[in-house]
Amino acid sequence: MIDKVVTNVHEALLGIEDGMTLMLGGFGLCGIPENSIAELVKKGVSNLTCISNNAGVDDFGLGLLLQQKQIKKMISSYVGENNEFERQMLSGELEVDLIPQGSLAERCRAGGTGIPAFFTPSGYGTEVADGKEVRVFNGKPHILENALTADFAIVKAWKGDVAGNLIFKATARNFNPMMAMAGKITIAEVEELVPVGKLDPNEIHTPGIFVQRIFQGLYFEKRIEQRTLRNK
Amino acid sequence: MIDKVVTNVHEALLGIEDGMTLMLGGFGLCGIPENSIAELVKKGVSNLTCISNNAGVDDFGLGLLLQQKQIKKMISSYVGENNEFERQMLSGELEVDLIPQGSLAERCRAGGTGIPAFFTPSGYGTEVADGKEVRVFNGKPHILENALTADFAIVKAWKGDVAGNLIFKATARNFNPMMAMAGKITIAEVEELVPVGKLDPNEIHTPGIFVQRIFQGLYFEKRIEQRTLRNK
Amino acid sequence: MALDKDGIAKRIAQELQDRFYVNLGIGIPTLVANYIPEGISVEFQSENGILGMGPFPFSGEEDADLINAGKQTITALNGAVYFDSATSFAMIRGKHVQLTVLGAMEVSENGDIANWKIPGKMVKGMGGAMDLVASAENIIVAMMHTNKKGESKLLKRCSLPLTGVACVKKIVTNLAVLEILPEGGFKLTERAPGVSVEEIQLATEGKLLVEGEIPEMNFN
Amino acid sequence: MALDKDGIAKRIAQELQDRFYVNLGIGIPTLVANYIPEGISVEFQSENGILGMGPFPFSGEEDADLINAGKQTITALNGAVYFDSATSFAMIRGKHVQLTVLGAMEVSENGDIANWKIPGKMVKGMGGAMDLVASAENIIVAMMHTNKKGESKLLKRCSLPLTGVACVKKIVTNLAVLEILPEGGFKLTERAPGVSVEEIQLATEGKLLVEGEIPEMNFN
Repeated sequence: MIDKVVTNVHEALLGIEDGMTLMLGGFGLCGIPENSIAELVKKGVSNLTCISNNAGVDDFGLGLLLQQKQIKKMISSYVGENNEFERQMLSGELEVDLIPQGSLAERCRAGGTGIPAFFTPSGYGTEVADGKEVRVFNGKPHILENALTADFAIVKAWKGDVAGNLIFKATARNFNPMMAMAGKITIAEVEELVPVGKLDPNEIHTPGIFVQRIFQGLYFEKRIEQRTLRNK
Repeated sequence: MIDKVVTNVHEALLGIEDGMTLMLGGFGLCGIPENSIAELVKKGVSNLTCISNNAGVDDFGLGLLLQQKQIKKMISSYVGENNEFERQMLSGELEVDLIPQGSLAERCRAGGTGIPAFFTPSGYGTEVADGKEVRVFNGKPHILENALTADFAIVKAWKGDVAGNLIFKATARNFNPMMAMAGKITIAEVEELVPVGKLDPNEIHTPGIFVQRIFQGLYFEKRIEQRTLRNK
Repeated sequence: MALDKDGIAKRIAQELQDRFYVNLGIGIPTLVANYIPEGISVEFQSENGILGMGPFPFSGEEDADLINAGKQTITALNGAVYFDSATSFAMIRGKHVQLTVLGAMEVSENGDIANWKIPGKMVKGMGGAMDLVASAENIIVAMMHTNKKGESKLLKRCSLPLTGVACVKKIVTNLAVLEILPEGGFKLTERAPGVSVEEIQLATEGKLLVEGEIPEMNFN
Repeated sequence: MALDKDGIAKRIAQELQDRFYVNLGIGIPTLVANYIPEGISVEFQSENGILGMGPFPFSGEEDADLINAGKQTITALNGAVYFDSATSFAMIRGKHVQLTVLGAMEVSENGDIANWKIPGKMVKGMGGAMDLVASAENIIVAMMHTNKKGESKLLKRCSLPLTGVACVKKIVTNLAVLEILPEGGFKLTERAPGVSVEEIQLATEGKLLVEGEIPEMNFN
């Protein structure tokens, strides 16, 4: 067994430098690496390119890095619900590459999988296809999309073991598994760090081979973006 | 909940006709749909194109269909351990398309995923690349591989529920999940068919949306190809 | 009388068929789940990673780890399953989802749709919409017939950046149900109760095709 | 004296480094797992879907659902994980596996390898070998220096259909350890105990580079 445990978030994020490309798991505020984002703010690294489906809200998630102007470029599929983001983007302070959600997921997976490019119908005929090769398969036009990789991928899991095997909870899984595959170095923060042998090998979502560092997160606010309820 | 249960293997395989393309899960004899293979022999359908990583052994697995000359073409990665197969192939009775195991897995996944083609380094410079487009990414040549789909995909799972959600056991998972995605109609035979709600939604390997028919297998020989032991 | 949002959702719910897997977009489409016709089984997929989505939770039972693509807290039904985003779009791109219902800012008479960007003003991103419209065999747009300024959203050509080309088959608005013909044009098939063909014509900039008597929507 | 298969495996085991994920092919490579140097942690991947492969099971404990890529019954170590074939080759193609050891019928002096087909005679298929050699950064070939007829397997050019081009970096045979130079050629780095450079030269058809004194393999 190869031990991936680091003692804290500070150690986990060693080596992240200005100008690097990071992938961050999560969908909205669900399944985001809260401990690592806080540490990135504390570290003050800047000029980051962040690949993340969303950009958080003004005062949580990646919004915290946006406030500190640490992000140079965002690669996302949906960035609503964040006024500071919209301001920086419309003013041109922030570069933004918006790509279809399915293509984002597949491009991250491709990056981790050694597939440099693939054809997809998503985005054909739209500005997403600008400058991209178009080819018809089965009578339908497709565009060629390239793989995405990152210097560091930072993911958040529910449970993880010492060997880096991860299990996510419910819809907090989302982009985390693909990004875990696509990071040159992948960091996992977990709600519960367990000894090897504690996780059923049949129930693991991300095999430890994709994870280089794992640590026990100290706090998880797990903020809810849209608390919607029904009446009893 | 959409109920996918059919009462038996006969009903499950209705609609499979001469000349069709089938995908069959399994690696060697591990995780193969034994009940369905027996029924295919009984049905006597012929001129089949079978996509399966292996071709069974002479008297088990797909070897049973080969004996009856029901297979016109095999698409596989490794076909050793089967004399009748080798005989039919070398004599030209059987068409064989051998493709790298990773490309086979990825091509099935692509077929189920709406990705018509992707680039891979596997097979570049070999006869696998004959007639295929070559393109260099990051200084390394890759070949373009197309998606595979099938009229029917037949998979074998450990547990499955009425909605078609599947859990595989250990290394019997292998090609089953990708093939389940790539069948126009996907049939799952399971060791244990359970009511909905019995499987943890976090532990399912193949979501029921990929499965059109599910049935309780009646017997599973689960033959071991290479029984290797160590001494106490 | 023109329909309200629930009326639109209710009419779209009539399009659900037994054994359909359905993806509902944010806004009006989400409401469709409240009006599933009796006697049929459908399952809702949300592209952030759940199949078998249930109703909103009761107070105190909400779980930050269990949301839909609109980031709303939800519940999971018996038989539900969670999966990652790549698998989710495998379902969508691979045509395993039978029906997609989504909102739009504009639809053109050849089935183009625009719903993700107003240059220089609003740029929220396309989310999963481009994948959904590029792949679904069966797309219904749920929207108001006109925008806040009273301008038609059913156009000859979309003025906004496109989400997808020639993909919309059916539109349900507060005024009407319309099909988009393969050769182009909005074919009027139903009127909202009490809404006249003239009103619909007035609110439609693109080519409207009216053949024979147009029935009112039936909500029985 | 030339090495036996276990000797080759033992020598290759010295190439294992701490924290390596390793894929071992069928045959001699499988034996490498028996000689892991003390004090290092490595994990074995088998491409049919397991990471953390353990030794063969005791009699009565074998499980038909738990095999390796050679279809042999195995066990799983603590911390093991099972996965599907697409994920398995994601590990391989995505360069997450640090070392691949596999057998060969022929290797050429520019690093080409042939190990899956003898036209008209033997066609077992490439299995995962083409993916492994196309992707691994670090490939060691484990094989006998000559075939059953006594002909060299280290050639100027492979005569059999290729498995991969210019990919092999190191070869360990019953006679020697050799590195393949970027500019081509087999550079002799170690001799099997008691085997002379002349014997190795005689058994090598391709260009053999011998610089200075060639040490014997060290098995301490």
